[in-house]
Amino acid sequence: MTTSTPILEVRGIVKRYPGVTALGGVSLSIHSGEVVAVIGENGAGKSTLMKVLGGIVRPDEGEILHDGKPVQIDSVNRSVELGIGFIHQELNPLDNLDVAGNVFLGREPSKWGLIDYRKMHADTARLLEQLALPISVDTPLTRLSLAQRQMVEIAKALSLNARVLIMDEPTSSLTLSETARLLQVVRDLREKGVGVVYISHRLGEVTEVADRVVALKDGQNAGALARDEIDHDRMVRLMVGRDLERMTLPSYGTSGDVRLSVQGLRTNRYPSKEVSFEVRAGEIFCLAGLVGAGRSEVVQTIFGADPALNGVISIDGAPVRSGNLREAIAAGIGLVPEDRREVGLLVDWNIRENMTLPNLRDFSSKGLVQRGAEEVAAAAQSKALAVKSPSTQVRCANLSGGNQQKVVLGKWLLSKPKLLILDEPTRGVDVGAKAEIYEIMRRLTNEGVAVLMVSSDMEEVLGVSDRIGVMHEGSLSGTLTRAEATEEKIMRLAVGRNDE
Amino acid sequence: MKGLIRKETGIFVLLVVLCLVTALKEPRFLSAQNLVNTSRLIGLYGIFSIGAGLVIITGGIDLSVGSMFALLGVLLAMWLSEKHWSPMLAIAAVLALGTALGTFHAFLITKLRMQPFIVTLCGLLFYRGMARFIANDETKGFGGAQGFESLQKFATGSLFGLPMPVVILLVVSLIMGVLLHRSVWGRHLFAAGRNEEAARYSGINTVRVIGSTYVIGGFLAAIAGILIAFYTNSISPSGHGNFYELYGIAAAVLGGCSLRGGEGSIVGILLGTILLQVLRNLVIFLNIPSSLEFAVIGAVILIGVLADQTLSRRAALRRTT
Amino acid sequence: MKGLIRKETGIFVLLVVLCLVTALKEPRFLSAQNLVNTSRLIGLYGIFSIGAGLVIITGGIDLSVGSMFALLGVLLAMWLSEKHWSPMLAIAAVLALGTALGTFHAFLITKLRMQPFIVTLCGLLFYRGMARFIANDETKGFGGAQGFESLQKFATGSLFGLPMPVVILLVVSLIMGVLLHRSVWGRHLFAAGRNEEAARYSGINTVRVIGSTYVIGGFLAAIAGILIAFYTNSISPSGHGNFYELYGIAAAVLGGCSLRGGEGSIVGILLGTILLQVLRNLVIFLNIPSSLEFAVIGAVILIGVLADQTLSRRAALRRTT
Amino acid sequence: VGCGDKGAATAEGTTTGSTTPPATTDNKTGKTLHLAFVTNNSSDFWTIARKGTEKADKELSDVEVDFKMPSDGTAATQTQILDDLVTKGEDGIAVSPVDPKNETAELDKVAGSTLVFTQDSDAPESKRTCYVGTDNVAAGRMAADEVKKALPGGGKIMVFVGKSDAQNAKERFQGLSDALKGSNIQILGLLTDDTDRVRAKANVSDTLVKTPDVAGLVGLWSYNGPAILSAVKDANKTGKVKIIAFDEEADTLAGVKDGSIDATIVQQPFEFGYQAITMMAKYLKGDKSVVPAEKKIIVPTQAIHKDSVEAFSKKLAELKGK
Ligand SMILES: Nc1ncnc2c1ncn2[C@@H]1O[C@H](COP(=O)(O)OP(=O)(O)OP(=O)(O)O)[C@@H](O)[C@H]1O
Ligand SMILES: Nc1ncnc2c1ncn2[C@@H]1O[C@H](COP(=O)(O)OP(=O)(O)OP(=O)(O)O)[C@@H](O)[C@H]1O
Ligand SMILES: O[C@@H]1[C@@H](O)[C@H](O)OC[C@H]1O
Ligand SMILES: [Mg+2]
Ligand SMILES: [Mg+2]
Repeated sequence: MTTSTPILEVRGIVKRYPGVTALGGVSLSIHSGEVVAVIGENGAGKSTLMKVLGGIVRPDEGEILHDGKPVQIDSVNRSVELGIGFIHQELNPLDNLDVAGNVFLGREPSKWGLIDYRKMHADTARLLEQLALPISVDTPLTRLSLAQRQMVEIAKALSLNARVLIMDEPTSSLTLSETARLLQVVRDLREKGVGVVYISHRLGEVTEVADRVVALKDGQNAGALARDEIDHDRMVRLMVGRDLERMTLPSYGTSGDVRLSVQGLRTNRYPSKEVSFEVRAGEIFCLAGLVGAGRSEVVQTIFGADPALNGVISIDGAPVRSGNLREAIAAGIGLVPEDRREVGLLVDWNIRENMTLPNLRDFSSKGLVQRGAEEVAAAAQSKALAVKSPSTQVRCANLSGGNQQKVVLGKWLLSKPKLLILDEPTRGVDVGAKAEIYEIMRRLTNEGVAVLMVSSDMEEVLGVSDRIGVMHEGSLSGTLTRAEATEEKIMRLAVGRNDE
Repeated sequence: MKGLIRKETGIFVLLVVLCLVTALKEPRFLSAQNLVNTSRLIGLYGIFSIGAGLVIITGGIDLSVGSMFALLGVLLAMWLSEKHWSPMLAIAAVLALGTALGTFHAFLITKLRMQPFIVTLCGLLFYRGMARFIANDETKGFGGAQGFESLQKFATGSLFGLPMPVVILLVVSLIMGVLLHRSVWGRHLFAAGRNEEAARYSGINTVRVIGSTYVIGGFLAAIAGILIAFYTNSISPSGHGNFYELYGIAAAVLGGCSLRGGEGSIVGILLGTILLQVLRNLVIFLNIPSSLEFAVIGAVILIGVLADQTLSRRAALRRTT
Repeated sequence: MKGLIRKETGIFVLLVVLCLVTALKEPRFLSAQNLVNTSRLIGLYGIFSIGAGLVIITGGIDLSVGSMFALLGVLLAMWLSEKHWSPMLAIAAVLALGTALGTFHAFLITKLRMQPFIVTLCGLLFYRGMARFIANDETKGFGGAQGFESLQKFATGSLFGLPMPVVILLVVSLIMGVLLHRSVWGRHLFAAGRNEEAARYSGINTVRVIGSTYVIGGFLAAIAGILIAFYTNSISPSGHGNFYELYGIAAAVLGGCSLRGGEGSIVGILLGTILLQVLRNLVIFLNIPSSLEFAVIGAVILIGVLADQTLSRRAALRRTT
Repeated sequence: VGCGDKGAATAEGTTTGSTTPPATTDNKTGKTLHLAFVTNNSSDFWTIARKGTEKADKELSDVEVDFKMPSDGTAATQTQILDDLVTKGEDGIAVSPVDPKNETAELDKVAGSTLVFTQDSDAPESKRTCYVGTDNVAAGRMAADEVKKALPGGGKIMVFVGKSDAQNAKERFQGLSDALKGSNIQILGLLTDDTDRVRAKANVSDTLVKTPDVAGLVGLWSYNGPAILSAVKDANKTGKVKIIAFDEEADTLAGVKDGSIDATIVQQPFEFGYQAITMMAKYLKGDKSVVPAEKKIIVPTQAIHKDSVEAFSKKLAELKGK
């Protein structure tokens, strides 16, 4: 164990919000050249603690020591001065700037107040190369997928040359190979003596990279694990307070009738490629692939959010008009999108209002909303999903990431779809909740619903799907049943090698 | 929701204080006659301010109402006094035209995806020009003309002691209040105004919802336009309704509608309208020189909003700590 | 960046077409004298439109410039013609006052977190009222007064054949262009305008960046105010500058500044200003009746923006397929 | 008959000026004269003036008239229009300056390249060649006389106008208050409405409530008459409060006819238009005698009462060509 003075140490941090104590006296220390993983259920207070270090949230009580000396971190700038870099859980990249502009935002290299574009571009290019991100530095952000944006955010944090780097769920929308690359970056940083705080709900990664694990529960320290104590079950026990079984679902043997059929679908993103597949009632079909393979594009097109260039989408044999969301919804399709803050939720609205939005008419009579009925349904749904919040009147912006995800899910469950599309359904969701979500998926399929899932989490892909379609650059490079599937096979297909 | 109620309390208190101060200095301020006069104006302005507010809740803006008043007013006067149309027909035509113009804005904004500011700015310019052209730059009015006295009486008269514009405003507020705050349409409107993409992903027909506010705005502008025309009794195409779009927007914003969309209430818009009219009225009753009228209105609004904000922030702080 | 250039191409083409058509019908449109006249107006309007544009890029709005022109103009005239201040002092005082008013707006908006619309609406009302009060509702001007002929000559004169307002506009555009598109400040401005919170999380002092645009806006309004005062030579406190805020905003929006913030360019604002002035000028040269002036301007803008949008959307489609 | 004969000498009280007979001499060179008529805003008043210019235009085959109205009534817009007209190559411009004192420099500049007449409002210090129009101070005095006649026992009056900083408003108010000085009539104040007719009417309504003993209401701009009348009617005070208006809006004339308005002071905008154009044409063709020595042609104003309104309306309808 390290005995030197930690670079950063917090003691007894308390942060209260109306009705919630997000942090109830948490302590944490970070040493040079160490990767500390902070784990905990959704809403445990991980992000809040990090925001305290980042100068975004001011604690009500507690002290912060920097190199052993007490400091106040009252602004983002102060935090940066202290050598703290931060990758936020909920990304807020500026889509009116390009990649380099985002990476160096707030710290543009300059001469006489004018931006030194040459240096900025060169430095950005270097970082992108380090992350093996094949995009050019002047790509407008609007043209990047969520995952690519996350990589840009990581590049930004790296450019800080921080002494302490906080990564709040950096891999939540990354696939295996990007994750592997990121973990390599983390190891390199550790070599260089950087202290890294690593927050993730993917416990596999944590096992791989962490030197120490600190668990939070309900805003309190719930225990710690040293390097050689770290394993999946111990972590789960610290977080949840009891044992949980591994999250795999029994594969569903028999399949029902074809629920969704996609024939010759061409999307805007990959206009020259066609995709065809079917999902049966009672089946969980998963689209796997690398970042940017076009999975989200395909499911958004099925949902009608984007128009298809070509192809036929039908539900129970009846074709659905392309590019028309409402018709898709009327045909029984629901989508839990990957970008929950932008399109999944109205983050300023409360849980009740969000959950009932798609099918408000079911809670209304003569065009007028029956608030009572609405409340009953929303409350029941949040209870069923174990959303952690005092009531359904809480603004979704004030919920932790995982709980927000449950609200989006609840919103579509309330509208009883025939085909539920889940794009990264457990992004940022804790182990306990993941298990619950998988249960729900299985319950749905047992009721005859078809589930189409996009996932970048290999454990999830292998543990939950009945069949797996792997995409590579806009086309399906292969389909595997659960029994056939292995990590290697999926990866081979994902990079476009189909050598059966 | 709580935020909204608090917002409205602030402006309500400001209003009460202003009225008390003025009434103390000049009791005639509260005379029946003045209440009738002022409430008539509140009726006229309130009707189109509600339209302005609805559009603002969608995150849009409507700059065209002032010019629409000129165009509709000129046409109404010409149809009635020069072409001698039947009052029913003329009114129906004005209402239809107002609604059609609103629908046209809705089409450009939601279907062709033009910016509301540009579309309605062009409306502001175009309708004003058309009004002047059609009227050949002459003032049109209802002067000594005949055949529509009962319509005129209706528009300028009273019902149960309430001036007709107030009666109409009450009806409009009631309907729009229920629609906005209780109906599915209203909920969808707030959703589309707050985050159009997210609303669309929830299956809301954002085109129809957002578009509908411009249509309603056009219809309400037509009603207000008719009442204002009969109130002034004459319509100078170049000046009639100038700046009214700003009054409507100001009433809505004062009443808590956010220009970023997704926020606002009918009660708030009404209070905003009342505040603006009371301020105008009070300048005269307090013997403030005409030249200072605007300065007083500007200063009171600023101080009022500031005080309101400070108070409510304090209250919020007290709640959290 | 590419998007911006496309946006500007559209309005540029529209401009060229309009000029060609007009010049063909009436060659005097391209006469040196007309170019000088029109460019002088472009100079006057361009200067404050840049201020309007900067504020819009932060997601704000400035409704107060028109009234500021009245207040500053009245004061300038009184200081020079009635109080006989030295021209230097008077100019310095006007510039300082304009900047101070801008700073006051900035303070209310960024520190007290009031809505830009409300703050500057109150400014619109208050400054107009102050102008009328100070001038005692009398028109002020530089009439036959003496002692500042050289200043007057400077403001209304030319440099290398270019009217002074154009020279100043060029200088302002150059400086603001570099600042907005090349400097760190400009970058932070775009960031704060698009997403204030994200900008703050990146360590940008959003209060200072956003506030600075109102300060610059106030300063530019003061410059424009001085030039406009000398251009009209007469300042009627109740009418001077009416609606100018709308011209500034319209120029910026036409030139591609989005009212949602985070988008815009100096070149665009300049093109927007030029378009508005050329339209006004062309109405006279094409012998279009006065009454149709607004209708023509409105229609051309609408059609132009629509065509531009349709074309660029087609181009975008072609690129992806 | 040259207009000069009429000249500044025309006394107050003359009946409506007869239109000057058409100029008979056609331009021998055959070159068309481009003449412009620029107003100070876009009110109705000017549509009557326009008929005058049109009449002149029709009569003179070699003259083409351009009629321009600065819609917002500001000096800025007017300056732009003047500059544009000069560039366009107008041979003569008759303008009603928004702000004569301060537009003098601009007028001088314009006069450097083309013939300039002022009409409706004069700019005596400028290099304009001649003024054709009303004496607004005298018109104000005329209104004062009417007030005195209507209120022999004296009383309080309120005055209404669009913008009190407009030249004609200033002069009329000045004439009115000068003439009432020392009389038993007290002016309570001057309320402005920025040409918004809703506010114009609200101002009157408010006044009637606030000062119930107000005895007279004077409207200085054309629409103030109808606004006053309609507010007074609403308050059921028709006849109890005396009204003096300006100009010839339809409602005003109707009010005079039924006795609810005591008098309205009218100008002769038709003459402004007709005379300005014909005289500029003559002047440009070499007949400098049209301009009198005083360089001023005062077109008289007239007070219209119940007894004269019928005839006046008929005349007006003829002029407007209806
Ligand atoms: N601004 C806020 N206002 C009110 N409550 C808040 C606010 N921010 C966080 N909370 C509450 O504080 C608690 C801790 O949230 P936090 O975001 O730190 O959780 P987390 O551990 O990061 O969870 P996740 O794994 O889901 O990201 C939650 O109950 C959340 O609802
Ligand atoms: N080059 C691009 N131009 C425009 N939009 C893009 C581009 N790349 C990605 N996007 C957008 O990002 C979204 C996700 O893209 P895509 O479907 O390719 O990702 P994916 O395979 O789901 O992988 P991931 O979401 O993990 O990146 C799509 O909606 C698409 O519109
Ligand atoms: O100058 C004009 C004035 O004489 C008349 O009374 O009203 C209209 C004005 O434009
Ligand atoms: Mg978190
Ligand atoms: Mg995806």
